[in-house]
Amino acid sequence: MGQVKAGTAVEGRDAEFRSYYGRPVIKPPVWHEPHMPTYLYLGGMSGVSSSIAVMARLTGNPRLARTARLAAAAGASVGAALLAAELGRPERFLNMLRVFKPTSPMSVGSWILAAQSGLSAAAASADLAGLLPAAGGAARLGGRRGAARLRGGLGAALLGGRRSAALLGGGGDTGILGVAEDRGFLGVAGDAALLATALTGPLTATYTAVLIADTAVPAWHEAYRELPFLFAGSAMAAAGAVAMLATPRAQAGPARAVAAVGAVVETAAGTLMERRLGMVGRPYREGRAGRLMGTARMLTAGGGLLAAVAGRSRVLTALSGLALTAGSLCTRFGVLEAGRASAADPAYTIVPQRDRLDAVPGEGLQG
Amino acid sequence: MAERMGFFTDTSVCIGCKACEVACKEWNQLPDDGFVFEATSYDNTGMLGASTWRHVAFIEQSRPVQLPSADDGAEDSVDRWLMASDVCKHCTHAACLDVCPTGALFRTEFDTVVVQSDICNGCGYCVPACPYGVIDRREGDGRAWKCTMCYDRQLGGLEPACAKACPTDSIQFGPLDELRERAEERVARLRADGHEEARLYGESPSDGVGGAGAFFLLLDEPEVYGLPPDPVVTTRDLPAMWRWAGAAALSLAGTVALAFLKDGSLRRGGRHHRWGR
Amino acid sequence: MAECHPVGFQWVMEAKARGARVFHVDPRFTRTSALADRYLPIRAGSDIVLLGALINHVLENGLDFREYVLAYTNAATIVSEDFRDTEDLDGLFSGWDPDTATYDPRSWAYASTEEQPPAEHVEGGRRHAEAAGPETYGAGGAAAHPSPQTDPTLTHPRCVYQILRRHFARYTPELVERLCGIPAAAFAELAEAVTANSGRERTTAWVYSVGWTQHTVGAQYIRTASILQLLLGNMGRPGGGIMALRGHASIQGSTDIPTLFNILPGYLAMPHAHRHDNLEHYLEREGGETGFWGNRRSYLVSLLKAWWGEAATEDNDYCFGHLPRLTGDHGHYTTVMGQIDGTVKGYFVIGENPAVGSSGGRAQRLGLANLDWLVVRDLTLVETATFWRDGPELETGEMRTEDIGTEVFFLPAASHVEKEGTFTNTQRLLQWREKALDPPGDCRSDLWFYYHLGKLVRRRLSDDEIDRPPRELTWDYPEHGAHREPSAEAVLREINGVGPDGRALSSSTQLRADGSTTCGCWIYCGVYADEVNQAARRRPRSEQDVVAPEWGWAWPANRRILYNRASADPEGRPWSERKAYVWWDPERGEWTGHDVPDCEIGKPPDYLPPEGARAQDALAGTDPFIMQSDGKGWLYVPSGLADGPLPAHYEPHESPVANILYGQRANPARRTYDRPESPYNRPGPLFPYVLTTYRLTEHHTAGGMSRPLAYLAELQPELFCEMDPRLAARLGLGNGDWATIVTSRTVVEARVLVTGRVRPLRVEGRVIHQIGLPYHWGWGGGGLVTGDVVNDLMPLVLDPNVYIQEGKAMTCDVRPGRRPRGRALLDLLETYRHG
Amino acid sequence: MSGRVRRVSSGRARIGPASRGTAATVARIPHPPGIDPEKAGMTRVVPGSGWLARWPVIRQLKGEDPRGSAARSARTDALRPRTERADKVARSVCPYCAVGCGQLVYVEDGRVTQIEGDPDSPISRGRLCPKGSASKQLVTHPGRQTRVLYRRPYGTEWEPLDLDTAMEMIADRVVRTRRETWEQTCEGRVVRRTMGIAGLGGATLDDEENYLMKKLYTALGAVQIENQARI
Repeated sequence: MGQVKAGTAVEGRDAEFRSYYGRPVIKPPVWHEPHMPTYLYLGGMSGVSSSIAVMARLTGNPRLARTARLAAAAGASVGAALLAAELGRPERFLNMLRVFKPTSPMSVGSWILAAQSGLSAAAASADLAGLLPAAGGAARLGGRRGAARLRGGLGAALLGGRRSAALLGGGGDTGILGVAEDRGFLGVAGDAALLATALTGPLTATYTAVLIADTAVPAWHEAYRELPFLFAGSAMAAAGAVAMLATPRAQAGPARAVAAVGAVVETAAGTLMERRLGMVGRPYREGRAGRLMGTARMLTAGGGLLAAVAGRSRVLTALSGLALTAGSLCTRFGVLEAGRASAADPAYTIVPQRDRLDAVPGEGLQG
Repeated sequence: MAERMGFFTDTSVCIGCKACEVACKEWNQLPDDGFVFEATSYDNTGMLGASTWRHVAFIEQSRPVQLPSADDGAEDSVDRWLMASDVCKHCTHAACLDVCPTGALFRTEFDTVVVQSDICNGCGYCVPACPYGVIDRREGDGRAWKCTMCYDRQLGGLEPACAKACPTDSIQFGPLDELRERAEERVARLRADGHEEARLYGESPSDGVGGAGAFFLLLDEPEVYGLPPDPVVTTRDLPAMWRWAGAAALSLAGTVALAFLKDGSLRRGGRHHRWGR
Repeated sequence: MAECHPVGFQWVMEAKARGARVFHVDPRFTRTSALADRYLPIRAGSDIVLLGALINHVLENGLDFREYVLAYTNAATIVSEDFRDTEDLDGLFSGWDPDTATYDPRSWAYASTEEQPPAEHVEGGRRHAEAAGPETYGAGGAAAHPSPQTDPTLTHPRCVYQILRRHFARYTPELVERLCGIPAAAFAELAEAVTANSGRERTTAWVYSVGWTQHTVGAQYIRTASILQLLLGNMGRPGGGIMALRGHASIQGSTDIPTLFNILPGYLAMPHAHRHDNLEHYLEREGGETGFWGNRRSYLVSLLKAWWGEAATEDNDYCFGHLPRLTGDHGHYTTVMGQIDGTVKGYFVIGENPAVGSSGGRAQRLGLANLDWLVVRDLTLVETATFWRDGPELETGEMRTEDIGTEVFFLPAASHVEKEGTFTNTQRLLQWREKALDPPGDCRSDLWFYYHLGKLVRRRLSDDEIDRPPRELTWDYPEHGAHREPSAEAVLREINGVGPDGRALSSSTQLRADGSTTCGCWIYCGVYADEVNQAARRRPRSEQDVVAPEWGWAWPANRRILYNRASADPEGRPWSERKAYVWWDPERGEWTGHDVPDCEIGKPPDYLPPEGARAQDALAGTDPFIMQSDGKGWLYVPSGLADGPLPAHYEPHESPVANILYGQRANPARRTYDRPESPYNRPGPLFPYVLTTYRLTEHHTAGGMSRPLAYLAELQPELFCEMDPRLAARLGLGNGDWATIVTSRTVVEARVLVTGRVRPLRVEGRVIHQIGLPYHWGWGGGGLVTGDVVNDLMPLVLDPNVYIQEGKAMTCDVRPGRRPRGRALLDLLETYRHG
Repeated sequence: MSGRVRRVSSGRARIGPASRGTAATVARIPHPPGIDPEKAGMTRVVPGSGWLARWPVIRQLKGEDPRGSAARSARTDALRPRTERADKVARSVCPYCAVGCGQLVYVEDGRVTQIEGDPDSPISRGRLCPKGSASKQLVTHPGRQTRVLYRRPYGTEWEPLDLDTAMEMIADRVVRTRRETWEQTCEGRVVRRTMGIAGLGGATLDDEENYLMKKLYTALGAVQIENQARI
């Protein structure tokens, strides 16, 4: 390709624009593959798995609850490990908890993830410990009783809002205290932890959208409305897929529902996002990112449709679960790649900004 | 808090000598950036990065030249060679600082934005957050680096190395308010001299980053110099982002709950799965 | 200036901010052009046309500063009727001898007065031409009658003013357009600005660097500018003058206290075997008796006393006979030929890198390879030290390491912070450097090296007559420190000179011819005045005025502007309040002002020299150019130049165009070497492009002090060739591609930088493409970046006055792609040399 | 708060005390005058300052700004310009071009730690070009040679050589070559010289060095003594 002259007009994506030798204005994200996209996948999967686990626990679906607990714990801890590995100085991982900065989605996310991984690990450990012969009966018993107690809190949670979230915590406490006598401490603590993940889980699954949107990367930042839904949908599809793959079909009904709805949400959010972004959304449609996103779309849609009927056979379950997993992964890789591509091409930075300035004369630069 | 200190880079007197780049590297003991011929005028640095905290851009421009004897090449002839030393903007609303999860990036008493290399864990989040593409993670080192406006020198009452070295005073350092006044006068003077294209970049507190601590006098559109024409701190939209994410999280939680509720399985054991048939 | 002297350029920017207009004339649009008000592209090698046209503009429009011109220049002087101009002889001046290719300058002299024969001291023929070259006169100027015939009306047809008018009459704006490629409108703007900005109230300054000196007419370039500045009254005045921007920290000092073959310290000529038998003979023939050079006996005797101390007596001519004699050109390039021929056996290369930095590098390396021994002292292993193991001739098979018999000593040098001493900057300002720390390892200062080498050599001397000069040499300097470093201050004090009372002298006027004073360099006398190292003065600028006389010490006598007597009118009053600098204070009966007045402080403006007066006494109170024998600024040079009394435009030795002014194409007196090591490009289509070379801000000369530095090397990592888009398109070259540049000397490759900053120029109706190459790269030298040696492309052709090579304008060919390797390179070269 | 941090209002900072005085030992000044470290927010003593108490989240909970003071590390609190630690500051001159810019050379523990412009210089006003700014690297870069090297005739490699030995060997060669190539006369005239020894000097040599060179060469009868000034 010929040299782009500095300062001269270059035929851009949608408009003529000027740039400095075609160099990007912003820096591309430094995050590596597969670490970061895999983490996005795992975090989402973990978060929704927690929700599933909570609901399964509440609704007395221990098999599904166990799968989801384990998936949540595994996703969060492996995800956290991937994040640590992603750091330039992994030995300073703990510095993530040095301050709490509401302005930093990564700071907030770190605290969320710390909570999510700790809680989900506790929930999973307790559950696994319950499998041990001595504790098994008590845990099962406690589980049923505890579930009943939790309903009050859940209702509050469904009302939405921060206040109810706080109530949930309160409800949980009482619930746990309430059952403390008739089951082992481990089980109670595990349930308490699990209950707490009802809060951290959805946050874990969605904060990552803010994480990447809160950058100067045009394809990410401009998509901040849809990305959380895209990620939420993708996370639901992923978690639903894992749950239905690892749970006997009979108990996996809600998981399939979650997966199917997730696929719908993901597809809808993705379509909406690309449409609304216009020129800035091009990276989602072009190049490697475009291929990844297209593949994700197909896999997710297919997997979602299959999820609706997957209860009928092991093969369908497997097909659906794998397709959704792959679809969710592709989405994460695709979004990452689209961000990289939009950062690398100065058109995505300059053209919208220039349009903004030109649209409002007198604003921005004087002169 | 001491007075806010800043840079005013007057590109109309920049001679492109790159003393700022070298003085910065000598003081801050930065590694070299590799030895690559870029064939982009006299710029072999490319852009600001982890090891380049001052970058001099070179832009060769042709305007209609009336040279009757040189008509065989007049249209190609460069008659304007813009040079500009870019640097971290030390934004009032600094995205890098906002998004840094560790507190490695912090705001100093001079109202500058500095990375603490003993704290930074190299998460890299600041890198794509910066709307100017300033900060970057250094390969092999793993941490994020950028201009500190020579914080250590300022603590000793010294001006930053680049400003001190600059032969033509293209880079001026001082209290930001003073610099803004000086810059306004300079622009007025240039315009009076017929340089209508002279403009300030980054000096306005009402811009997308709340005004830069390092601002510029440019002779063309910012993008010509590799600067974003209308940068906005990404965290300006953060509350909205959290709202959308919160909505998504709630929807998610609700959806999951609904998946169980609709399943009619609030009953123990839940045998009938609507989706399960 | 912005490119190579960025910090000095701050003052140009300062002036610009205060309303000065800046014009930049250069073959390329450089960083200086970018900041100038106007940029004038010029074909390399055509500057005399431009400057000559400005002179013509001044003369034809009567824009000269007449009062200044009449009082301070030789405009009114009548020239010998034997003189013939280039206008009369189609590009030659009278006195040309085609057999020896030299001028006999006798006919250039002033018209004789009755009492005195013309040009009494001038010899004729080849010897003179050599002598008129660098090995004589130093900067002392030739003798001329102190009061020649004049015509103050400037109408006499043979007065200098009228000769100038005729000489430059054909240097018109049209010629500028045709030869330089500068449009008439641009020229008109320049001419208007220069003349409008000169006179009583205003001054114009010219600044040049080696873009003017590295030509076969280099000295005449400067002469042309001098004529213009004298006509406009811009010499010796604040904001005026011609500023030589020199490229090395103490290159001025290296000329003042020369390591140059033709001069002794203080621009005293080295004695010449055929001109000087003894001291009397030397003093008689080395210039006039009038003006400050009339004191040269004091200068030389004091120097000889400084060197040979007690051994130098009146009876033995103060050891004048100890000085070796010249017989001709013993300059750098001739020395290289001596190396190739085997006459030069041992070579000291001190902080220099001729294998990369000198023209025609191949000849340099052939010379190095034929030495018995070579001593290289530098900070890094420069290419001159390593040519035997990695030189380009090894790659082409012209040399083999095992066949090279040169014994090489590499001695690491101390850096500028590891020794103390003075640099003399481009403004003649001596600044003392304090030592920060000891040098590491075996690194030593050059002072240490020569001092201890001298001691070791003296220890080996015999009682032979030939060993007398080194044996009797004063060579005792205090030593200090573990390395036994000689005291640089003691050396500086010796340079300054000591009086009969054993105290340091404070002025060169104290020097005596009777052997009672010593002085190692008379122009530096005063640098150690009052036993104080004046060069070490560091009074902050904030505590003194803009002249800053207490920062360092400028020769001579701490004067910051030379010939500043001219800043006042003949009566001693400032030409204007704005431009007041020094002036006569009638009440105090002395000169005063912002600077040290460049005249005798008590000599009133109305002083008229008595008959038969000598030295400064022979100069009138109105004569500002006190080093000239007539005290005048010379618009016309009656003697002292090898290639004519006036500048004339000659094409570079290698040029794609003919000289449309004269039948004589190039400077007839230029120095060429008719040797196989020095081939020249044949005129014609084989070498269609003009090549010029230059420096970049990011590097230093041949790169020895910049290529090994990561912070500089990364800024300009590769050799590149700047060419205009049209030429690039014609050659099928894109930005960043490789191109091969060919002259008959060698072939180099460079990355292509396609840029509109290099413009094709329409010269003589043809489009001439120029290409530019910075010359900082070499194959090694401890460099982090390497590249072909651009200086290898250059021809060995020299200015006849100063023997500086023509490195700024030559012809070349450009081919797309990388250069051939090994034997194939020589084959390609053959096709250009003979094909 | 003005006055605590030195105002640098002209765009050219007044340099600290290190720039004044000769190359003498500079007193180690913990803080420059005008800065009260406590009030300037440079050090923060947190009550009960153990590791935990210094943990920024704890400081944040105590009300410090997590984007400002609470985020500061101990290293940041201790930050000072390294030139303040210099044992010596030499006033020097840039070794590159002939403008003659003033340089201040900071030395600490026998090492050059910084070279920057001397603001007192009426020539350069403290400014330096890229080459001048790279002067420290010129002095300290790893490629600098600090040992004598010797290549014997027809040799293919460098060999180490003792400096004193090298000096003796060079002196031997000077004396021998001078004798072997001595010219008492040339073209019938007395010349008293040797054309067998030549010299070429760079133009970064000190005046004093040039002087000794010219003096010694001339006394030895060597006339082909040249310099970059010719080139």
